[in-house]
Amino acid sequence: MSSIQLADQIFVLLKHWLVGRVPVSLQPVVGILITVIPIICVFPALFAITTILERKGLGRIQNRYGPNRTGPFGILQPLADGVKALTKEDIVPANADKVVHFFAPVVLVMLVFLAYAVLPMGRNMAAVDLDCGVLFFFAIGSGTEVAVFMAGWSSRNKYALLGAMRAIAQMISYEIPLILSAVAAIMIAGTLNLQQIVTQQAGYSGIFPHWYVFTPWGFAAFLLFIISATAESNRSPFDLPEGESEIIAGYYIEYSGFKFALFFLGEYLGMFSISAIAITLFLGGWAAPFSFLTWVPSWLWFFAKLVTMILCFIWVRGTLPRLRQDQLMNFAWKFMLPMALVVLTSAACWRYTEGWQRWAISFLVVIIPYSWLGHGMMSNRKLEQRKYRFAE
Amino acid sequence: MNLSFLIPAIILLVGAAAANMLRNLVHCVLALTLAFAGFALLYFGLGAEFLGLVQLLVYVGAVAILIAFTVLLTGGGTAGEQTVLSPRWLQGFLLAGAMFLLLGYGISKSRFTAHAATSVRSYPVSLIGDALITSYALPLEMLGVLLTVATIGGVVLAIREPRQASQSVKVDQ
Amino acid sequence: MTSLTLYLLLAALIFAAGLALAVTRRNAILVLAGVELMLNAANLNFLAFWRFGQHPEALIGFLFVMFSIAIAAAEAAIGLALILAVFRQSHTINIDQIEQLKG
Amino acid sequence: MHMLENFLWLIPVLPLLAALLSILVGRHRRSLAAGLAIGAMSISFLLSLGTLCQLISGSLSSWQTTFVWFYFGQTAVPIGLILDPLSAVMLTMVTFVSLLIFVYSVGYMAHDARFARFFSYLSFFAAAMLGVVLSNSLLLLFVCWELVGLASYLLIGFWFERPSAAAAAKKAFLTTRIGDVFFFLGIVWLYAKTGTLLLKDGGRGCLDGPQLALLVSQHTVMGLTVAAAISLLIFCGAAGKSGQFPLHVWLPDAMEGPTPVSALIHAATMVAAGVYLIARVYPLVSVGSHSALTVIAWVGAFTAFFAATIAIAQNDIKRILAYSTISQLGFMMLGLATGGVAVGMFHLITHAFFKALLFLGAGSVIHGCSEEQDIRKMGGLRKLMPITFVTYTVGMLALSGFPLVFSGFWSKDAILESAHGWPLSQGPFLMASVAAVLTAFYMTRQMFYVFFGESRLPQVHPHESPAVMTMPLIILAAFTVVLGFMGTPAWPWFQNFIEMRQVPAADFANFMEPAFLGTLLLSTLIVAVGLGLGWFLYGRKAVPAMTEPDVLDVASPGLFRVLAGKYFVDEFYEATCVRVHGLFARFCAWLDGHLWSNFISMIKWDVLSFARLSRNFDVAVIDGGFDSGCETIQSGGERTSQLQSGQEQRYLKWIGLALFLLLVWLFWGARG
Repeated sequence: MSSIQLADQIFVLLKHWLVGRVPVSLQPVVGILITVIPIICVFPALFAITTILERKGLGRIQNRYGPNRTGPFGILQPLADGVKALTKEDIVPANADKVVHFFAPVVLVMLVFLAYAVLPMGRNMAAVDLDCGVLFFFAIGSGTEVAVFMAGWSSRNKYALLGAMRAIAQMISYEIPLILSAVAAIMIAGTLNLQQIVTQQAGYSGIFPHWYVFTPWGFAAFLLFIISATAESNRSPFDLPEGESEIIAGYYIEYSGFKFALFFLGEYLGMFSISAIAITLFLGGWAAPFSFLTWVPSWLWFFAKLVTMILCFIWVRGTLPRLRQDQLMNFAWKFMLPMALVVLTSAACWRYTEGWQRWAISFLVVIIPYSWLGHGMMSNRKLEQRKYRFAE
Repeated sequence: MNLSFLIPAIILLVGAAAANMLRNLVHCVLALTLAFAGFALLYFGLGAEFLGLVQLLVYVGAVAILIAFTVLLTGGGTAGEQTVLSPRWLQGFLLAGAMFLLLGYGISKSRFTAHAATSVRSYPVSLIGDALITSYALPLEMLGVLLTVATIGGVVLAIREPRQASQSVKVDQ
Repeated sequence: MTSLTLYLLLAALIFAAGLALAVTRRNAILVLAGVELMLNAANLNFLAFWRFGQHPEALIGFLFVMFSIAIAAAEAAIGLALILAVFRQSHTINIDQIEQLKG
Repeated sequence: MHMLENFLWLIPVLPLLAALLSILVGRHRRSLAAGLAIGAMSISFLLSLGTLCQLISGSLSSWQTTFVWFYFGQTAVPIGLILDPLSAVMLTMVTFVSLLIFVYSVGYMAHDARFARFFSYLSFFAAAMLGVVLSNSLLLLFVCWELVGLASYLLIGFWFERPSAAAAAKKAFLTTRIGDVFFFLGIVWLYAKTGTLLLKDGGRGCLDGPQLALLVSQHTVMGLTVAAAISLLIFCGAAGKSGQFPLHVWLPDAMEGPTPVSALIHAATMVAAGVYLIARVYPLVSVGSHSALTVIAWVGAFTAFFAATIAIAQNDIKRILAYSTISQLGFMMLGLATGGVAVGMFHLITHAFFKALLFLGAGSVIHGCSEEQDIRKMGGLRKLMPITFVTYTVGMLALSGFPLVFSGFWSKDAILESAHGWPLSQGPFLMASVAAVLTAFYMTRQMFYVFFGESRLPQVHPHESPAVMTMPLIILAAFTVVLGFMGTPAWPWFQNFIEMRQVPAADFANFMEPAFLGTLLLSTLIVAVGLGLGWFLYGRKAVPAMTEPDVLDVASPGLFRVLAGKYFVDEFYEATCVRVHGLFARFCAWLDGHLWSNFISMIKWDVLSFARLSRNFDVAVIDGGFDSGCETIQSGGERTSQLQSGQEQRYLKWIGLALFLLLVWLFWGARG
């Protein structure tokens, strides 16, 4: 095997080697463990890194430093947070529903980790190669709402319940555009199996890869996907449920200590998994961005794209203001849903036309409704200089 | 009695029993969600993974949350049920028991020419896609229409009457 | 005890549980839940017969359950919306008190 | 001149027209009404006189015309007019006497309120009488006959406010109707046998030869020939109208009418109609061996004798004359039966004149004595009413048959002679002669009561009637004298004229003929006896006062009371027919009241009970059943509605149970 393939398949080979050393009766179990344990280790580590990256990034965006006391440049800040979370007293409200209160974070984290089973992190480095991988991911994703509900309701706190309700409403509303934009990619790829979707995008024309994002409908679908992804994981512009300024901390207000940390972990892991799906559907999964860079190992590309996506999230969080609940809902049902349908039609046009008409038609099919919808949305808003109101 | 049947069955039974027994409404709903998840696992066991996922997506994801929301909206969250053991309960269980015994008797007596589940391997999703688009196209379209109508109906029913407010206003003038 | 009868027995049991839930509970929502349970038990039966029937590849049972789930979802949505409307109108969902529709 | 026959129909129509016009004219145009009536009558008189002259001059023997009155189905009903010596004589007599009476009644009725109506009735009566005289068909004759009856009813009951007048009118009408019914039966029988009602129709008429032969050949009940039977029936009609024995009761009561009416109807014309009828159908009556004439003769004779005896005991001036009329009609019937048409007709004509004279005289007496009719209250009027006295005595002498000078003597003598010569029996001759004696007697009695002796009128001063009344009296008196000479045995012109034979030259030698001489002497003897008897009883002493009984009453009270009571014929009728009729009426009333009412009430009861039955059935069965049916349905509905309690869980339980049972049935039922 060439050195490139070796580098590419290093983890797979490692696993086979380890499984080989185990007695046959245990081999299936050991095989499963070997695939599960790295996932459980790698992504929480990535979580730790993103917390520091996020705080430093936000600081830099807000023209300040960010945490730099713990270790050089604040690198040990996650460690500090971890210790804080573990050592803090785990307070449970008096009349909270003990059982449900305890199980809420457990269910959440379990579901989120479960979502990682289908993600193709590298060439044949997916934990489970399901025939309907995408559907699996979305099914598990929709499970998280139950966990959020359990958390919100069990803490018997008005704000917690309100936050949970808002979060669930938002997640359900954005689930539809999310799935529909994914459906566009699946329709073109022709399969629900993530590995095959990646292989569909493997080809290069010239130096440019055949990623779906570079197609008119693909780019629109990617944007829709990313926007609904941020909403789905309650981040940045859509982080109303746990908006500190309005309702303190949303549904995990009554959690403290380790359970609080779990919620955080769950949230970030959700972000990572949804951006991973975005990568596989639109950014060619573990494929190299340029034809001459294929020598770099596939998993490396996967993680590179993942980090860039995370940086974008942080960047978006730093810049965009928070949306009001009704604006949020309107945006979902009155803009995202129609646009998703439009993207579907343009993908259909793309699928059944050839050559240059393909590009022209799908481009027009996307742009015209977009401008019309956009114009429609904006017409009834009077855009004028922002007026500042100061308390007298 | 392979494992893939036993675990989901247990989850299912626990969920169903809890739904019947628990007094607190939300607990019942959560038990119900568990039961739906149990069904999904059973479907995986039966090799219909696509349906399992659909079950998860539809029931666990949407219906459970819907039921939870309705419970909260109708103030069920706090009020506890009265004591479970009441003549109504007894009648219900007698009926259910009789029904189960009868069905059980029927099932056990009937002889199925069961084909050994040759390969539990699930069928490729594309096969399902083909079947849906070709021979079951009409049901699919009708399903689409049904779901649209259901959505609109749900909205009409549940919407808080802004119109009424406006109507009352009109009346007052 | 072939696994088919196991599945059928389990479905029957769950059906009975659903029936009990629907009949005993005083809250309208749980009655609906009971109905959902019964529906799912029926779906399980379909799938069991599909899997252990002669022609699993024909996907008849499979698709039947597919449509059944979709319809059940629509039914649940509408049912709950109705319950909400009833609650808003008569401020109670205790099924014994909602009896205007009588002879 | 000979054109007159074309205007024959004008004679009856003119008075009829006058009658109608005077009614329309109205009550207040009195002179116009009288003028109309008299004018019309005078024209008819002139016309009839013209026809008489035509007949006398021989240019026309007899003439008839027929025209169709109406059709029923295909059969036509022909009627016709006839002009022959018989009808011509009657025409002139009727028109002349009516004319005189019209003039007389202008004076007599001057004070009456309904003057115009009186004259219209009179002219209507005249028209009807002329219709009877002229008609050639029995049907037309019968129609006019009825109109005459109606006119007599109207005139008798002219003062209808007096109950007695109204009753008399009804009585007259009813008794004549009884006769008319038999008359009608005869007509119908005749029509049935001969097929036609025309009298003389050139051989086909019922009086012509072949038909008569047919009628005689057939026999009916009691051996009578059909002709005899029919003629007897016709005689009954004549008897009714002419007041013969059984049906004479109405004539005396008819005196209730005004005197001109009595004069016209009950002296001259109407009563003569019966005799004229028999004369008209004489061929039918006289055909065959023992024909109807024997019956007529006996009835006539008996009536003459019967009426004469009653007249003796009457105290009312008009009733005496009425009974005398009845007896004279009896004489006419006897004359017809024994001597043929000419004898009867001659007495009829002469009687018409002197009886009209007597009635008008009585009228002027009554008019003078201010409506007093009882002769016992009169007396001594010869000085106060000289003209009336003279004319009245002329009439009296003519009636009683004073020889040679007066017409009554010649006509009555002819009858006595023919009665004497009647082969069958001398009975009628004897009765007739006794009646003649009585006639003379009661007339002289009346003369002495009314005109001689002292006036018994207490405070009334009678005065002579005005000229308009006395002038007709004088004319009539003249005619009663003159008419006698046209029928004497010496120069029997009238008899030949009636039988249309050539009139021989006058020959006074006939008087000496043994046959004639005997009866002439006999009748003069009769008159002398009657007058003497009357003078002897009433002439010598002053007539007794109002209160004393009559001389005859003194002589034989029983007989006198019987005669005064008119042989109680009215009472007899009252007792028999009227009572029977009353009984029959009451029986019918009883029948209707009890039998029918019970029957009807029975029916009513049935219907009611049936109605009640059906109502009960309806209520009990149908309503009951229906209601109970609804009841069960409703209660069943109520019970089942409980099932729908609105509680879903209960429904679920029921459904579960049903499912359970179904499954049970499925598993065990099917195979069990």
